Amino acid sequence: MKLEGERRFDAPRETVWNILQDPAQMAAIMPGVESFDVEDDRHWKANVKIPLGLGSLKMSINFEKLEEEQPEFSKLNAKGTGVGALMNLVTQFRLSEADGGTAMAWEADVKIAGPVGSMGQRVLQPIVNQQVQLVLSALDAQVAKAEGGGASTKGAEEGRSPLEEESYSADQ
Amino acid sequence: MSETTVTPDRPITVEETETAPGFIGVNVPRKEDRRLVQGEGVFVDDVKRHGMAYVHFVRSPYAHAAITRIDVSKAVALEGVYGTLLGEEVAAETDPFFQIAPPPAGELKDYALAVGKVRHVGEPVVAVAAATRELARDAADLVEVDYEPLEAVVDTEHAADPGVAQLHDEAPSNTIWQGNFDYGDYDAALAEADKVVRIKRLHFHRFSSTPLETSGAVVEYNRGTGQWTIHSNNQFPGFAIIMMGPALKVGMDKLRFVSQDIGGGFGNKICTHVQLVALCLLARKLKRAVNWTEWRTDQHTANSHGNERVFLDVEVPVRSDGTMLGFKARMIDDCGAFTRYEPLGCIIWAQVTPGVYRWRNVRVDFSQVCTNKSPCGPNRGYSRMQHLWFTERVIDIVAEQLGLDPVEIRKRNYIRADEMPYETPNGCVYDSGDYARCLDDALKLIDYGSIETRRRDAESRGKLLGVGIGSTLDSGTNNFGQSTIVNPELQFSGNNEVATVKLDIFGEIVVTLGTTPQGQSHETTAAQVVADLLQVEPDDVTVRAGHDSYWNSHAGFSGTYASQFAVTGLGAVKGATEMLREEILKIGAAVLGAESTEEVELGGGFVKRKDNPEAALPFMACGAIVNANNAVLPLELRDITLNCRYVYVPPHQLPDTERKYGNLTLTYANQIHACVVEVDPETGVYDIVDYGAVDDCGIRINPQIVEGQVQGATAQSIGAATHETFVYDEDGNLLTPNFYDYHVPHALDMPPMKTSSVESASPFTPLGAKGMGEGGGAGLSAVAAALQNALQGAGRPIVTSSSNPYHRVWELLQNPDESRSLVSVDER
Amino acid sequence: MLLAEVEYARPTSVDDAVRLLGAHDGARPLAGGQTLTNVMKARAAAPDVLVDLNKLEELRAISRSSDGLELGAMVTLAELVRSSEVAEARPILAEVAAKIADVQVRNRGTIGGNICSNDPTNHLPPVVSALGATMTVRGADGERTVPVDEFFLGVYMTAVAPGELLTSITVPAGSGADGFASIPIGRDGTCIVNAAASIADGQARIALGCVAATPVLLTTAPEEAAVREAVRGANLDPPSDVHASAEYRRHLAEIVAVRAVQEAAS
Amino acid sequence: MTEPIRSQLIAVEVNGERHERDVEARRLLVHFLRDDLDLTGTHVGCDTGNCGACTVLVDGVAIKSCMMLAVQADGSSIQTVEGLAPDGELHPLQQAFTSFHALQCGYCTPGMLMSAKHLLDHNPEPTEAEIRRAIQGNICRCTGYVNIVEAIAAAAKGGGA
Repeated sequence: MKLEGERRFDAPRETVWNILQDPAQMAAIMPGVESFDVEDDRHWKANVKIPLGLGSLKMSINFEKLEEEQPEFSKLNAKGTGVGALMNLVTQFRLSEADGGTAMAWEADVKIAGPVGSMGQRVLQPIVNQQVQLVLSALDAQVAKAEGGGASTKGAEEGRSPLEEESYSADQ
Repeated sequence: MSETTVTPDRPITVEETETAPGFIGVNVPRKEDRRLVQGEGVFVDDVKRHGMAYVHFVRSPYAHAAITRIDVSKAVALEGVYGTLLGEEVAAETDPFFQIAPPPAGELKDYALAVGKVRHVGEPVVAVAAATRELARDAADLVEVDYEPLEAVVDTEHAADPGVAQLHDEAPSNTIWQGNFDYGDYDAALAEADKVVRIKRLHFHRFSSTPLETSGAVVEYNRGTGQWTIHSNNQFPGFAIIMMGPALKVGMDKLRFVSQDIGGGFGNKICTHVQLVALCLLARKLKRAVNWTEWRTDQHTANSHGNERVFLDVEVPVRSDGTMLGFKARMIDDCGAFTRYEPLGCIIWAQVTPGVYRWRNVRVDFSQVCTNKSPCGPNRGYSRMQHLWFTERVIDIVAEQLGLDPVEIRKRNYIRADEMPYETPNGCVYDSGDYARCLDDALKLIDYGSIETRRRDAESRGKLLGVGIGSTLDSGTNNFGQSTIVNPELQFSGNNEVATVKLDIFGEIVVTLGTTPQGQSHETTAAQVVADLLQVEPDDVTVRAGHDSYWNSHAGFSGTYASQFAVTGLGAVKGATEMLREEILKIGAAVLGAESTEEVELGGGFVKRKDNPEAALPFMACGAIVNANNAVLPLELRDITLNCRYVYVPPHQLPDTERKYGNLTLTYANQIHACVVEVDPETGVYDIVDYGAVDDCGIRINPQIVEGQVQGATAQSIGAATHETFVYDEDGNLLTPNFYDYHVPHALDMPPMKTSSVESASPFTPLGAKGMGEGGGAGLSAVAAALQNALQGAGRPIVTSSSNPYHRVWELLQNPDESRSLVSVDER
Repeated sequence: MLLAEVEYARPTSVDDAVRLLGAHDGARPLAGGQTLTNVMKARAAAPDVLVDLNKLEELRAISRSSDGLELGAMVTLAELVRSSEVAEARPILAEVAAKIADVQVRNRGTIGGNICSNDPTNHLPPVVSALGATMTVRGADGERTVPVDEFFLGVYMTAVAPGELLTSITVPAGSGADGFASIPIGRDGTCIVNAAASIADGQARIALGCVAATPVLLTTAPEEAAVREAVRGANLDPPSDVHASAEYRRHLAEIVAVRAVQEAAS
Repeated sequence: MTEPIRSQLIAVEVNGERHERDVEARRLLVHFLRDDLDLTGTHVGCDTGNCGACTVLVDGVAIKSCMMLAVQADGSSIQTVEGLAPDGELHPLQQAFTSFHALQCGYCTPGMLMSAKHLLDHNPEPTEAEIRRAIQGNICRCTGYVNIVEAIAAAAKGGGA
């Protein structure tokens, strides 16, 4: 499943970049993180408990930074294994300065296998979309915090939900 | 024990059937039912043994990947876990399964568990055994397997293209088998044609009959005798033993197959020998009985699917009057990740090369490829269903292109009743049948005359009505000699089945069969035949339930598959019963002081003197004398055992492997179906509003049972035509792994089904009967044809797939020209 | 098919249930179990504690009040079908409930469970959305009500927070101008898309199912052209699966919306 | 006050007979019946609650025993196919299924019979449409349902034989 989107932050590119490069802050962005270990500057490991309404899905995820062009481009691979599921995520983003703020163009290719797949695409796609939205909203918050908590993202100011803010396509 | 094996010589002649009018042809209530309606049947998961372990397979989440690490330590540490089995142990203790394919594809290695590499999602990688079902599953979750994913091969048409990832390192490509079939004179036919209709691509999709009882087994190992007892629902023990003996490096008598009740098979339970070997190893390793029950999701992801097939560059030479001279096509069959029964599918279709049509000139380039999908295996109508759907699509597309009436063009091309027995261009002999009459009957069932009125009525409701016709040839009693056409080195030919019939010490008539019924009512129909021959009631006949290869009723091809019980099974029953009758008459004549058996007859459980019915010897006395009081018998009668075994062997001969020519099967039951659909043009949603099925399987031993088979097989093909499909994504994940997304018809989905029958006796079989049960495939053709007919008023799209769920119909409505661009006509 | 180890509690009062849900991280309410059990069989989700609501008679009440119909969260789908109160107040609930799955599932499955699981193919989330229901949720700090428009947050996700419990659904008294339409797989099978509509004061309130993670609410004039326009303009994000592409679902959404409104108007 | 437990001693009455067993909370009712009580007439045909082979009556209500925990059945009265003909005398439905050839492999039959019984208990004179609706949750792969529907109709009319 491929997802992509555009997002805008009312913060300088370095701020956003620093957050996205700081394992500790990444841990704060990801849903249901129970433990997060930095193995080296390119490899992290996390144990997460993704909350689904019917019960949580436990996964251990290995992150590997594949490419990096400070301060604008980064590509990451995340391999997750859980009892019911197997996840492979390749995601990348490009930051550019846009009238005082920062624009982020992001892409993600998510593959999910294992018994969880038997729940059907009609369920998995929205769940994946939803987790992505949680991450992006959390990123908004982190950026806002880094900016001193005062300024929040444009999206939030206009009181729009991330779902409306995002434009993305999900295809098989 | 007295034994006879009889092989009728060619030329085949009509056999005398001595069975007097009696129970044959009567709807005798089923012997099986009493236990089954009370929940007292014994299905494989009902079998329990002391200290039995429950087995759960750790299965691959990847379609194609190298296994880099397996760690079972956490699993075995769990309390209640008895042990595990890994691929490396399997590779060390067994030989790879015997391959039917010739080299080089025949070099591929297939083991009971994945060794080094996984080739489809759901492939068993590790087996875990524990004290309860739940614990086994828990332990399986603790097994750690690391994979290095490889490119997944999922596209049938391009699986063998250069540069595509290779499934089996031992085989040089993903092509399992390729052969050219050239019959008649195709080039002459092409030259003679007034028109040539071309079809770029047709697709027959993956599905399976998904028997409601999944596969399973309880396996015990006797350390003293080194013998395994395999309680399973495998439906072809003869084949399983041939596969398992060499793999386990043991003689066949070390593998005892036992089954009582089997919850549906439809061919899907033929290839379970793979898991059974893993269970044999575990039972021996753990020194305890092991139970394996496949779950539904496992069955969908890793049990045998029906073969997927594409038909490319189809060419049909036609005379302007609609007479079709034959066809040419390139066919690619997709057998999935392993060749468990394949590449037999590459020849089985040839049993019905021209379908029900008088097509004399055929040229087919047939190949089979492997892909990273569940392995295929026989599925009700195995390999013929795909081909017959193709022939029916061809005739309806030709009719559409040339503006000919679908009924007329069929009648013009059908093989005629007066041409029976009919030899096809490849040497198969259709024994009997009257297709035109069956078609007329089918059209009557759906009141064909009123179609145009109904079409207008539907239009007034905003619906598009369409009518379609389909056919099947249910070819039964395989000649396994056809396997030599795919691999001349093979030592398989002919066919056989066994029955023993005995008269016991208390006068009890006991029948044992070599078959493994899964609902086909063998106990009942066998009793009908025996009752007629011995002049008793079916209730007087005990037919042992199920199968046990340790009964002496087992031959190399024993099992229940390929529509043959009415011929091979009942042929054996008839033979054995006739032997027993002869022995009973001899005893009777001797005891009653008759000069010869001519002077005595059977009746009501007695042997009687014809001249004096008062002088009668009860069967009980016969049984007692031979079994417990035989000193009273004259010496010349001491060889009588009243325990008669008969092996029925059909009159098959070896085919010509060079020309791929010969009679590949004995009987040809046929079915003609007619179907009426109503399509909602706004959504593509459609209903089957009328349905008629006409069956001709020769003499029907028990009409009610035959009709039940027709109804069931039809329901399966309607399900397959509408919603049942195994769909994979580009990574090889199965998207329909359970009954949520794999929608099988329920009671509300079924259309009103009307059936009738024609009885064209087979001249080649002991009872004039033909094997049947696989004839439902006609529904796939009828639905496709009805949809194409309904959409005539909506851009005239061409139906090119056997799978037509709503979204595909909507796509046809959205873009009719896309499908039309696949067909063309050359005027000559 | 086999569940992971799980703890089980069968509270005898709603307060006790709420306490249990609050006291255990990973505790989940077990209503009819017709969805949850299956997700647990796949081990796709593994609650640590199941809080069985089946003995809570107080959640099984169906009552009519001035502000409409109050349905206990544990009212089974079969009870919805049979209830005379429902038949009088908002028959659409019974008509739709009768189409859900099969007899056995309706005998166990509950209105609360169907709503809270919010599988995109479920029937009732769009229905209660279109009817403008109000959800009563109880937690450690007492009771709160949530308008349906704010209730659905995602697949399997609702405004019912961990430690809370949906206790009842209040459906306002309606004019009876309610409708439902769906494209199921086979006859009354799983929905590919569905829509519920309710017309009041010349406005149609439409909820579309299975075209996004949550029911998509639209309010428009009930004329066909207006309805089609509204659906085309709506922010849909339909899933693609083996039964329908996103494109096909978009197309069907428009049709079921029109059909639901037409049924409501008739 | 109730506290969560991992396993529990439950008491159920099955086909008129009382049973007490200690069961794990996670054990499904169908496995309790099949494995613990050895009542193997109730079958398992899927793992998603679709097929209905495991249908039993709990306190007179037809349910799928693969979607109910054994602990939830504590204190209830359960009827399975084994209870339909306690003295060997076939229930009219069982007789009708035989007479009308409503079963082939017989695997779906126990669940089918229990759904049919639930129907006739509540609706003694069902129409064909009502019969089909009543067994919608029971998958049969052998018969196409034709004879099953006829058999249930006949049993309703007392025409089992």
